[in-house]
Amino acid sequence: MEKIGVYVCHCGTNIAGVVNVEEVRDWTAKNLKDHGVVISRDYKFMCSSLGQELIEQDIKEQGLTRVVVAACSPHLHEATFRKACGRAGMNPYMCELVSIREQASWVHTDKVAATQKSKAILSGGVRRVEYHTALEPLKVSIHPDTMVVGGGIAGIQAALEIADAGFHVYLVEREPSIGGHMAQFDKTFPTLDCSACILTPKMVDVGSHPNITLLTWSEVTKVDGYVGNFTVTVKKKASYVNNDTCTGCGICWEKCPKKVVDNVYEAGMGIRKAIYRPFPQAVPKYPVMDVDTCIYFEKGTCKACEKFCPTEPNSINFEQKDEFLDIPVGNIILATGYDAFDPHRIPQYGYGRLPNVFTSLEFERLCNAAGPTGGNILLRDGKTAPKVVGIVHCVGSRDKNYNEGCSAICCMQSLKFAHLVHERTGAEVYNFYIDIRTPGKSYDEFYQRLLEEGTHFVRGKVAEISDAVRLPGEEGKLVIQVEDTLTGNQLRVPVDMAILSVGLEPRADAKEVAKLFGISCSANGWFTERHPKLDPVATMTDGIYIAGCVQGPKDIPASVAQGAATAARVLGKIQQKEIALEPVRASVLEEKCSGCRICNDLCPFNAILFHEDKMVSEINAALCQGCGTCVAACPAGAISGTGFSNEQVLAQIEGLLLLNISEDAVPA
Amino acid sequence: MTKRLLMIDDDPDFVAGIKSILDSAGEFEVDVAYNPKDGLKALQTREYDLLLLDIMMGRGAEGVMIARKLRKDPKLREMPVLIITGMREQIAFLFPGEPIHPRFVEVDELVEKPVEPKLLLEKVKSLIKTAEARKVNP
Amino acid sequence: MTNNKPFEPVIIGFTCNWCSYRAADLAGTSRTKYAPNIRLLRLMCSGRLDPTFVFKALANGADGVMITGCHPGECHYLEQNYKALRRFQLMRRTLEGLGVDPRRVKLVWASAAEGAKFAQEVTSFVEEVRALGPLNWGAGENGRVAEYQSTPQEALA
Amino acid sequence: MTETITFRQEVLNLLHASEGNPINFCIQCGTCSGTCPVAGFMDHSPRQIIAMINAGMKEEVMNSNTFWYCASCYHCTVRCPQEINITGLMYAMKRYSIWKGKYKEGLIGPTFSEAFVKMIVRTGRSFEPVLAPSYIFSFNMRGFLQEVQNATELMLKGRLPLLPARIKRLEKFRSVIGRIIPMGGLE
Amino acid sequence: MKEYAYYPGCSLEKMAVSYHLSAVETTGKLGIKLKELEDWSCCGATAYSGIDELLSHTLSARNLAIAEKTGLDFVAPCSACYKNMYFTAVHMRKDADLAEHINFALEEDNLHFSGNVTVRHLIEVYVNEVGLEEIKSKVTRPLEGVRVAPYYGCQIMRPRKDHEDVEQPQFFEELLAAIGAMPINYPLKMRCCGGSLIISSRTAALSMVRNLLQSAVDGQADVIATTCPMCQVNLECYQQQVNQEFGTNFSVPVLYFTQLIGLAFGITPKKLGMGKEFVALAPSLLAAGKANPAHSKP
Repeated sequence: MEKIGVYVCHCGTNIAGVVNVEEVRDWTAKNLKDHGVVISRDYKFMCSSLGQELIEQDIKEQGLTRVVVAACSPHLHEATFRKACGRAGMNPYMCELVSIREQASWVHTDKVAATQKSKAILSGGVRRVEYHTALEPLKVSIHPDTMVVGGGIAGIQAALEIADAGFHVYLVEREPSIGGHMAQFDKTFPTLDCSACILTPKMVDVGSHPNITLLTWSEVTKVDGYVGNFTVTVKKKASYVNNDTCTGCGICWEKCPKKVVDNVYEAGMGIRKAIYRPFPQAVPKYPVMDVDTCIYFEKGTCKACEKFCPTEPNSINFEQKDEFLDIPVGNIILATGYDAFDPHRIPQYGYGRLPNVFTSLEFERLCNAAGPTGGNILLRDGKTAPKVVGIVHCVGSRDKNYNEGCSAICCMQSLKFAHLVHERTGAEVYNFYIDIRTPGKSYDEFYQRLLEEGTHFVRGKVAEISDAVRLPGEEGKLVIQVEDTLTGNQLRVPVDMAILSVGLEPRADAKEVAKLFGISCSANGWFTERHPKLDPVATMTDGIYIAGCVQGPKDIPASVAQGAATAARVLGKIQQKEIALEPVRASVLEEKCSGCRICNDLCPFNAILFHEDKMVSEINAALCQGCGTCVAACPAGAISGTGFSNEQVLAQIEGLLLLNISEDAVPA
Repeated sequence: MTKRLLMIDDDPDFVAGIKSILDSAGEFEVDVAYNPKDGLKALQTREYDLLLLDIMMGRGAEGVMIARKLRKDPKLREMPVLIITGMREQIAFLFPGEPIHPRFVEVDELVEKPVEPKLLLEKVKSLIKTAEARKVNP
Repeated sequence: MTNNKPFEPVIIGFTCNWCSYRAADLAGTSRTKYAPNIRLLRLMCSGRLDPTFVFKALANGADGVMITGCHPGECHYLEQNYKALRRFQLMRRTLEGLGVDPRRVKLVWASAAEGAKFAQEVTSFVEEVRALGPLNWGAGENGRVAEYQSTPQEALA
Repeated sequence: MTETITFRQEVLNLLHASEGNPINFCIQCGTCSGTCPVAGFMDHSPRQIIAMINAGMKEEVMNSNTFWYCASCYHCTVRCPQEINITGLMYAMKRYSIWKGKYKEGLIGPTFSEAFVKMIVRTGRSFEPVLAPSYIFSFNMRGFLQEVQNATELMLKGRLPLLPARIKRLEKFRSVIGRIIPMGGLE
Repeated sequence: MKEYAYYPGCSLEKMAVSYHLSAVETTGKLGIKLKELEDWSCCGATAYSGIDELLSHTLSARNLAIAEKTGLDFVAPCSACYKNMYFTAVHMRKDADLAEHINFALEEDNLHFSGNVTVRHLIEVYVNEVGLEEIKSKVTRPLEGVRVAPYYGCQIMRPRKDHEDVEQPQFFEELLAAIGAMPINYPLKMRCCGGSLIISSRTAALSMVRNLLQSAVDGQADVIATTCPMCQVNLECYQQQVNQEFGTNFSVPVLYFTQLIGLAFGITPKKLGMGKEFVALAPSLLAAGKANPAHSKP
């Protein structure tokens, strides 16, 4: 018979406020005696060092062989109590933490029912712990290489920090160059730094760093393995340019006859060629060929780029094929960024129908010196400068018809635009907002600056932008219809240019990417962090981290901070050289296995292999993730799951239902 | 012992008036629901001896819906109902000078606002008495 | 409603460690109240649920069983909740064959972010089972479960 | 001593069965007033009325012409970022003020609605001329003349119904109504 | 010969008789039979929900029940009737208590509405059911060069939010193009004409009508095509009052889209109820040639 110690926690008043802890303690001592309970104590804070010492003392003095703690959720302090038992010489996996806080005191108002339920939960734990076996955590080695997916500012920061620490990084980027959205901006708030000036040095570091293998124009297609032992298949799309010999001189895209609207980097405002380098400071500097628009791939003619390429041997190689690389890495950092909201979805704002309605990315390109208008803010005709500009906040954000959340940056972005318009054109500027949200350091000071510059702030969400002229002075203008909620007047503001400050949205393929990496994402597509407040850069899956806007809308400083944070977590893992994995695994008892192979194709991690000779199945402990599907499916009961064996679960069910409780527990 | 009444009416001033009358009688404990949804929920969770029901509520004459729903529910079929309605002046223009027609509302009693306190107490007591009598020998 | 107290069903809830158990935790941290009739048991995945667990619970005094897991497509082990779904359909037919009303076993998907939904599903399921009345499956003549002395209610002295 | 409910709660009770979020979801963003084609002619814009209801300003709300000037074009409802059924609220406020007989005097809306509803209950179909008296006299002289001029031109073009249309099963129709609003000597 | 349960609505008796005539004529040409609902009653328009919403649903449900008996799809030419019928059906399908109560009332007229009726606006029949190709094939006298303002009005698209484009639909423009006409860019095409406000708050409604006319004139429209009798009356019959009120001199013809289709099908104007307009269509447009567009300087 086991000697079980039961410890019921008050958790201050979190548990004791609703559950009668003393009654639970006494009931356990009295009724679970014949199931091995020798001690039943209660304490204000079991997770405190004093609480843990209580356990350690009892184990040493009373020779306890099992410990059951009734307190908070196992996701919080299971490790704490396991360590405490370990220190006292008991195998840590002999300890069971059952939750009477999240599952009783916090969710029920009826104190009597909550106390009764706590008894049942405790009884379940006690019956279960009888069948616990000593386990050792699985030691798994950590591959020192890391893969960073997404070459935006967050991915760049993570890659640099890890590479500078002397470990190898594979940086995979879908576009021909790293830089992400930040490379498209002209200035950044609140300091009005030129975006390229602060970004390109980091890009150059990445391009030239000995520890970073840059895989641009590439995508991850398959991920296998688990923390420390991932094997990631990367498809390196053929760029039809031999990067070893190419000097990036640019003659090929000058001579290329095929002009194409650049919807990615120039946000549809400028054009590029079929063979192109997205922007001058691109890293790597080599061009890529866009197969869909290149004339050679269409009609088999042209080949102008090849003719004019000065390099020997010729860097243009039309025979290049896609390559698939299987890269072993220990950890993966996802920094795949966001998509901007497409305002076509709000027809009443007229984007796409009324020429002088611009999105924020389009306006960024207008302001950028390398942009299509060389930095001059001009209307769609490319000639006239606007005299009155209207900037619309919250486009597609804070709206249950589109994206419910606030995009965190679109207020500051709108203020930046207002400043740029003042500075470059001296035009009148109207900002239509619901709330001005300037949470960051010296953000509100930037807002003061805009007030100083005489920006017209109108509190009201824009109802409509239309070209229907009604009053004199509206001819040829865009009329912004809005209620100024502070004066209560309904305004018709005629402007020359309207800038839609669009919100941030998850990537269109976020759900597929999340499934590819085996992590979960929220309903709308932001990747789910392990804990929203205390662990925002890790995910539920060990070894996979998230940084930047992929986790939720945030500004550049926060993205950089998260990039660095994931680097720190990865470096921490690499230093450990090996980590202990939960010993929850399945294993086949050979003598019981009838070789029916039902379990074989149940395992998505192909951890179950079949021995033709012995006609039995076997589970590869390294690949098994411990889900237990095969354990439940085995008709012969030949597969047992450590940590969640059939005996443990069945005993816990009996315990929860308070069966064969000693006779005197039954009332008169 | 005190009888437990439920009042479903959307007009708080009127409810306050009725409540003060019933409280003054000292033998009634009055719960109030201000819309049909809360009223039906209250009827499912507690047992009442009498229901005071208004007609014009929410989308329109929803009191009629509730009265009919009660009559179909086995647990609540026996509950005595006293309809107190101001429907006549509320939509008087629709049927000028015509009586409120309880035929489709199988109800025990109907009183029109404004309600005279003594008459109200009488009706409430008698309804409860008859309901009790019915329960003893259906 | 024979005696004065309304019938309080006992429900056993199986949760998966990654999604629905965390949904229950979230219901806890956000203090979302729900009926106390359910007692949760944590498995690593809904795929781990062996139909015998459900029969064991029902045969030993539970009036209803609620199986919860991650939404299809969001399983931490990629696709094991699809197998749980298949087993659930098969189990309902078996239960019917054994004379137990299949509405006593319910399958609910709840992601780690759906604490409120988890709480609401529990409360509505408790009401459904309350309407079905006590199960007393496999009970001996005195209403006690044959091989065990006490029923869940009395043991809670 | 008896705690009564707030004016906002009264309005929420009116909308207990309506879809769309309750008015306490309103973030006062002004989309509805910016959209409303009639806002310029209203005492208070739709946003202001919602703010006033939430603030419990019962008298001012009842004395406002806002919900009587609502053209029920639903443009505010489809655009509201908080998915509040604002048109539904305007209808509810009309019901509230008709039932209580409390509305800003000089408004034509209430008397017109009452006349319209009474007409349908009588004949089952609408017959515009019978509605004229309910509003024609509250127009100013110019409006009155314009309306008369309009009516004559309609007549000349043969577009003015002369005989009130009736439905065949009128009695049955009225007894159907009698089951919804249990009034009338429908034995 | 596809049949529809046709619900004309009160104004199509007299006030908008030309809408009725042209609808019957053009659907006839397209192999569609509009079987008028037997003993239909008023849908309650906008007045009812302000008195008693249950009664409003009952009025609509009565007509839906009659249509359900015929087993045909329900077609309403007037946007207000269409919206009332559509949403009564939606609410009764969703709310069992409401359905039970209203069906209890309908029993008096031994009618019952169980919810399986598809409610369509007349224009949906042309655009979705018949299809533009079929219409194009029937056009004998395309309205070459006739600039038409496609006026949707408000309750034809709203408050439904499940269309793929609630704010800027294009199907009316496509329909007009199919009959050879030239749909203009009409920014206020979804804005309200004032509806019953023309009576309860005149100045507001007249200014709304004025904006709609102004926008049509700015787009050099020869004629405004409407899909609802109330909009037609407000836009056309009150042009005089708008001119007096705001000192403008609009004289823009306002026709039903079915009349335009009828002209394109070569049906004689008389049969389309032409000649009842306050603002006559320019005779040249009748012959579908483009003579002098009905311009006006405000």
